[in-house]
Amino acid sequence: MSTVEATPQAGFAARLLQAGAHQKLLAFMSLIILLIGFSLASPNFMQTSNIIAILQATSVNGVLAIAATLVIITGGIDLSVGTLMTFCAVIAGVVLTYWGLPLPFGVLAAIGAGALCGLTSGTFVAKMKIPPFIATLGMMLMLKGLSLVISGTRPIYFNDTPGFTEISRGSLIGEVIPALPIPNGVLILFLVAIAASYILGRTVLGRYTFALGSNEESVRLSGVNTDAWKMAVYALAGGICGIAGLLIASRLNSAQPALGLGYELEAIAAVVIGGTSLAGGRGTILGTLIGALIMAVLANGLRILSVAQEWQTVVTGAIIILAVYADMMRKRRMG
Amino acid sequence: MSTVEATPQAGFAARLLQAGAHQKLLAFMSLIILLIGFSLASPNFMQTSNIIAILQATSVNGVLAIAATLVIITGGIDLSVGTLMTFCAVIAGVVLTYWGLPLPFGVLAAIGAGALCGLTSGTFVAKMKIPPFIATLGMMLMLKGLSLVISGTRPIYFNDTPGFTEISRGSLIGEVIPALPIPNGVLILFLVAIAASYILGRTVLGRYTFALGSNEESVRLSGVNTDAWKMAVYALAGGICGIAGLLIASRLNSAQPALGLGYELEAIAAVVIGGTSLAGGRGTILGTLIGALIMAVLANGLRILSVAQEWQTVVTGAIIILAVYADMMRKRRMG
Amino acid sequence: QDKMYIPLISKGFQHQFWQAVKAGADKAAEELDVEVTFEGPDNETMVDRQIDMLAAALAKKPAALGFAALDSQAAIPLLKQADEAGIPVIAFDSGVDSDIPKATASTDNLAAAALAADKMAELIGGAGQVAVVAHDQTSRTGIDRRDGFVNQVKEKYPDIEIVTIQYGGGDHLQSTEITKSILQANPDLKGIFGTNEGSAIGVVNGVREMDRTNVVIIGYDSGAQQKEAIRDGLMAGAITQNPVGIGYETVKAAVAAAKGEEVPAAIDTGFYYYDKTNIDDPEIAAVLYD
Amino acid sequence: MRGIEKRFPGVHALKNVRFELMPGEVHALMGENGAGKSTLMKILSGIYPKDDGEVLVDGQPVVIESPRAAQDLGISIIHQELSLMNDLNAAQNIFIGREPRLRFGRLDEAALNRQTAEIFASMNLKLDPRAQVGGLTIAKQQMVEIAKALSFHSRVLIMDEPTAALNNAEIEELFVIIRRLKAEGVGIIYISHKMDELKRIADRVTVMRDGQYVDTVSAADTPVSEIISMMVGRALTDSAVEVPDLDQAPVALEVKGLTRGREIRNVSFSVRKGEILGFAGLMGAGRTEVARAIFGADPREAGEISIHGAPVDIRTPADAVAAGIGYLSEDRKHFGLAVGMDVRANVAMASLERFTGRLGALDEAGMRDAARGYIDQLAIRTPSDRQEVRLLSGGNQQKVVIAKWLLRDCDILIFDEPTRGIDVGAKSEIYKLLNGLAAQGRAIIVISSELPEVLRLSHRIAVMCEGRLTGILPGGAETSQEDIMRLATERESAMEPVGGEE
Ligand SMILES: Nc1ncnc2c1ncn2[C@@H]1O[C@H](COP(=O)(O)OP(=O)(O)OP(=O)(O)O)[C@@H](O)[C@H]1O
Ligand SMILES: Nc1ncnc2c1ncn2[C@@H]1O[C@H](COP(=O)(O)OP(=O)(O)OP(=O)(O)O)[C@@H](O)[C@H]1O
Ligand SMILES: [Mg+2]
Ligand SMILES: [Mg+2]
Repeated sequence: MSTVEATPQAGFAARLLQAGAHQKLLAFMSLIILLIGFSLASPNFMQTSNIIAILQATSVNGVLAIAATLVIITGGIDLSVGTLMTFCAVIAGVVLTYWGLPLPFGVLAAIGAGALCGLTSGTFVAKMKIPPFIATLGMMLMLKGLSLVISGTRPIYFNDTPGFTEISRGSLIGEVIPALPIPNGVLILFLVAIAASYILGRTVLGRYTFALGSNEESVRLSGVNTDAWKMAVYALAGGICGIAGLLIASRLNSAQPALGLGYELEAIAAVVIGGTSLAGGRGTILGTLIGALIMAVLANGLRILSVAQEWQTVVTGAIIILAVYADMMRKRRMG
Repeated sequence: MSTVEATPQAGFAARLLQAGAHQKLLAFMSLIILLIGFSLASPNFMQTSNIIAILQATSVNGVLAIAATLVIITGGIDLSVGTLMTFCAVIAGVVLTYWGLPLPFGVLAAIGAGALCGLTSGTFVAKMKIPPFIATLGMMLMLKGLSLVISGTRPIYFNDTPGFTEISRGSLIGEVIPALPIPNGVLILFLVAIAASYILGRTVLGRYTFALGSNEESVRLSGVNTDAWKMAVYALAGGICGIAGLLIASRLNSAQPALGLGYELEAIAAVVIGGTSLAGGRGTILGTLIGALIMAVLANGLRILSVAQEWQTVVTGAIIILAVYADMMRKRRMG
Repeated sequence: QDKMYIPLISKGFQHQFWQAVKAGADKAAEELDVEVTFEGPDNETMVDRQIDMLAAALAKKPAALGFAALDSQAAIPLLKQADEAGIPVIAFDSGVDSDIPKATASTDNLAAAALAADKMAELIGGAGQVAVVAHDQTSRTGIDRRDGFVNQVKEKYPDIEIVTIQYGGGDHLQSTEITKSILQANPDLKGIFGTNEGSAIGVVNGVREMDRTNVVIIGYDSGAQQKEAIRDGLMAGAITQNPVGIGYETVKAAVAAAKGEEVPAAIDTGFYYYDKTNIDDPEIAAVLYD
Repeated sequence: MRGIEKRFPGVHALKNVRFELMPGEVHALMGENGAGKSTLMKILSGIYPKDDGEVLVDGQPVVIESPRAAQDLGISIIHQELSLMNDLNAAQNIFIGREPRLRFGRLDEAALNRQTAEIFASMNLKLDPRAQVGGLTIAKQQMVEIAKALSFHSRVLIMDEPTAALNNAEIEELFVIIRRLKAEGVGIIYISHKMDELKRIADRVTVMRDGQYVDTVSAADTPVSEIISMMVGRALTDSAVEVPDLDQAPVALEVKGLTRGREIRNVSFSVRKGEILGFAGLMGAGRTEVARAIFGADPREAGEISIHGAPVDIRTPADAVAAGIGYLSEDRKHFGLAVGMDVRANVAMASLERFTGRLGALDEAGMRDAARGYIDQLAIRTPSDRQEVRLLSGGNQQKVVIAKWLLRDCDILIFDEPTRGIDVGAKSEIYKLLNGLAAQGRAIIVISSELPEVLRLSHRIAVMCEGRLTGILPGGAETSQEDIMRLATERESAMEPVGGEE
């Protein structure tokens, strides 16, 4: 979306990287600095098992942040990502455990429920003209309540669904390359990221996502059915939250109905640290991934260093501000 | 800020009401409908003691929402209001209980600390150009941590400060008119509201608050030191959070350092239900008050009806969306 | 690092109860000359955050590990990992559904809440309306304390009616507002049970603000305000666990297990009911905290 | 269009208006600011619903309830206020809603860029289809907007002040395009405040006044003065510039060696008290950049600024205003007005401290009187001083900005395109006003892309090209348009021309 001059021949991955190298250098630098800093401070940090733990800790927030990125690029915001994730996990629990249907149904139900709820938020925003902040705040509360209602305020366990925990805990990569036991959850995060990048950069939906955030009125005056496209973006984001729901449920081997509140702020923080503007119109998935990694590295590193928990919070707050400030400075210097 | 043509002779209160009657009719209607509905549903609802309970339940969130309103009108957002409130309460605790200074010092310290933190957020936003969402998210985390650090992760009790609980629990009005035992906390809420209304409607600071939200660059090019004014608005909002800190500490007779997270969303919801636009440039304190009352009435009424808690959440979410939708409809009908 | 390192992953961190557990752990750490860290998520719903904390703790290659599971199942893969790495795990506060933990230092919340129900029945004369202000709808402790109380009433006191159960998240202010609404809705209410410190203090505040001091309040845990309310007679009494003891015993068992010594599988740290009459007994005072 | 009625709250914008367009005709729509031209066109293009009346296409009544419906009827519009998506590139903007697609909703970016390049080539516009629109100058954005309208290949093309931001060369280019479209049988509705364009391009002229239809006349057979008097309801006289003798007047503003990157290169000049210094140049010559750098709106790398002989350090607009400089931006919507606020607040925006009492209380009555004074003086068409500025017509918005700076009462005033989008009647008012301000001893800089305007106003004329000041010419009859153009195109030979100047 920038001034990057990619030739049409250049492969997609190259383009992704190039766009990244150009725009995200600094968020990336913040990440590298954190990694180096923590490695020097503790020998326990830079170890395969810990790196994998960090990646796994990134997976859920990363997927949520990708969903949030889409909505934010349209100039909106989605506060319901956290509770929607939980709601989808509960739906999967109902389908798999209460009804005892096979795994694929649970997966479809979770993603479908997410897309449907996203569509509902999108309808509130596009058709009823409710500001996204409020529409998704209301949605967040409704879903929080509904998760408890549907689950009967109890966690739903997936003990009867063989293979469910493999969704996030197993390692397909590890089976092929035993030295690299990257959990499937992380793999799914990257697949979602690639798919979202592709949609944003190469499809009509992506084009309208940016256009809506840039100047919705002018898109509408160009004869585009902006409402429909906006609803599609929210639905897509909701579907992605459904995937996050499956990831977390599989990781915990249970759908925890009270979880999810507060996750929205963390997701949005990752998005903004990654350089996406809350004003809409610009943003990248790669940046969001880096943002989510920064947050996960920070949390993990501070724990490894046994920093007192209250200070962990203080430092996290400060680093979020610093990371975004550094990004601002870079952008200003580049004009 | 509207097209109301008030003669300069018209009193301030009349103007306030007039502006309200004009702009806030519908938020007000939602409130009335809720009140009537709950009165019909339960005989226990419409009783003096319960009305006072509702008002008192509004006081803390109302004051926070007023602080949030100021920042939102500049086109920003303040996610730190909740933890800043807690931080100020802790500061008051340190001054009054740990250092044993007399009451006025505690009050000044709390409000001063709030203003200072607000100024810091304002500096992040105005000088360092960090988006308000991120600046105040970072601030929210830092203050959350610092409250724990300063208090030593223990509540601080105000048992040694005579009169401290009177700040919010006593009733000056009740002493004069025994039939109307309105607690001081509610009185303070209304005083803060009137002061904030006055500042917004009648002073330079207020004028720039709206102007910043309307078109900051054009204000800057008019030769206005926009950065300084923006910082002033954040500082004012911070000071008001300090007042909220005193209110909650006095009500709980203690500074609870872990409290405050989640209060920001409730405050922002009240602001938006009250008709203030998150895009900045427009908003009223009266609307915010009504918004805060709607939230408090809703919570109280649903509890009185013993609605299951999970359903309370669902209904609250739905009503927030409905209230804002009704407001949208009215605005659209009025052109 | 020559000192033995033992991380404790708890269910919470900011609340007084957990701070008291931490105090006990720190005390044991000093006595036994080991290094202890204490960490827990912001609230008891954040199951996955606790898992991340557990993962980070394991990365530090501890000698042993203390763990208060928010949800046992979710933690099993990591606990297995600890087991395989030869890191003994001591469960505390509530048990873990697994044979991995070498020992469990906990309170029987169900029995403790049942005791609260007995005391409530005694104080209101075995009949009338009561309400519960609980701290959490889904966490283990929240469920156990609620159910312990409710089931005991149902089984033993047919004349007592539980009119409502509401949840204030342990937030003092929210619990206050909830209490006021409950009192408003139930003019004949005789008693309220608050299931943790924040809830209990909220109940006390609400009753005071509504000026309904004839309502019998039974609390849970301690803390300066709760102790004061009991001394003032505003609160009839409260259940206390022995959080300092839980922390202390956990670390002690962890050190023993790390040294390869035998540890008892169940360490019951006990619970007590205290009121105006016994609050200053040395035995009670020892388990109370501010 | 027949019997068209449109009411806004407080404004009866269109009263029984009719309008008729033949294929292959250029039909100019003229009228003062706020006459209702844009409103009528927005109804035709499906943006506003009409309150009454009917629209006929090929003799058949049609309903145009959305922009899409207008497009389907072959009607497209170039808006007066730019409405582009700044974060997208030029090609993406032009084809928004009509992107060439592959299967499964995938975009065919190559085709998109190719088709855009073709349109640009047909317009003789040298612009990269992949240039991000937000980074373009207003003039180039306007060209993108024109390209977008052309890409529809419509039967009816509405151009609402397409030349307001263009210079002469670009206007020529646009006229070539218009003539070509005309030959293809496209009907063109042309709105402009530049009277000289009428004779050159229009076939017929319809005049509106106060939301009412006045008359339709042949452009060739009707003298401009008659059209003007139809527009304003009276005859206007215009006088030539009288250059006062200012050799003895003290220097008010002196700029030495102002430099920033490629945009401003070592610009030095001075303005005396009572002098009007015109700034001429082609699009992108750097005049706006110079003004903004002097005003402190953008940082400068080098250069000294002295006011009344004393050097001043201007870092922010606040410094500049404190030093007595006022700057009226060329982009009123983004840099001139808080459009969501009312006229009164906008007029007072730069002078609030004057209306501030003790404890920061504002003097509403004082602001009201000031605002009403300027509403009368500048004939700002608004129902009241409490009307939100966004609801005013483009030209009236511009007058509000002028009022803001008049109220501020600066010694040195920089006007960047002060008459952009302003009708002839108001234009001559503004000329009188500038002359009056100069006569009061103020130093005035006027940046304008209309050479007749520069010649009409300036006591001296500074000409810029590619960031350099290429010369300062005397004002009055001694200088011709050709003299200015020569300096404006005095390029460094090593450089390739950048814009669409040829
Ligand atoms: N959305 C609106 N709400 C209220 N009034 C409006 C609105 N749009 C236009 N008006 C009013 O309608 C009248 C006609 O405006 P319009 O924009 O059509 O004028 P115009 O002839 O295009 O003027 P200009 O040459 O200045 O662009 C003006 O008085 C304007 O203030
Ligand atoms: N498309 C472009 N890409 C990069 N730089 C540009 C572009 N257009 C203009 N510039 C730069 O901006 C500088 C000044 O443009 P500016 O708009 O200030 O000129 P101006 O003389 O005020 O023209 P205008 O008549 O359009 O207002 C130019 O010197 C040029 O370096
Ligand atoms: Mg117009
Ligand atoms: Mg310019």
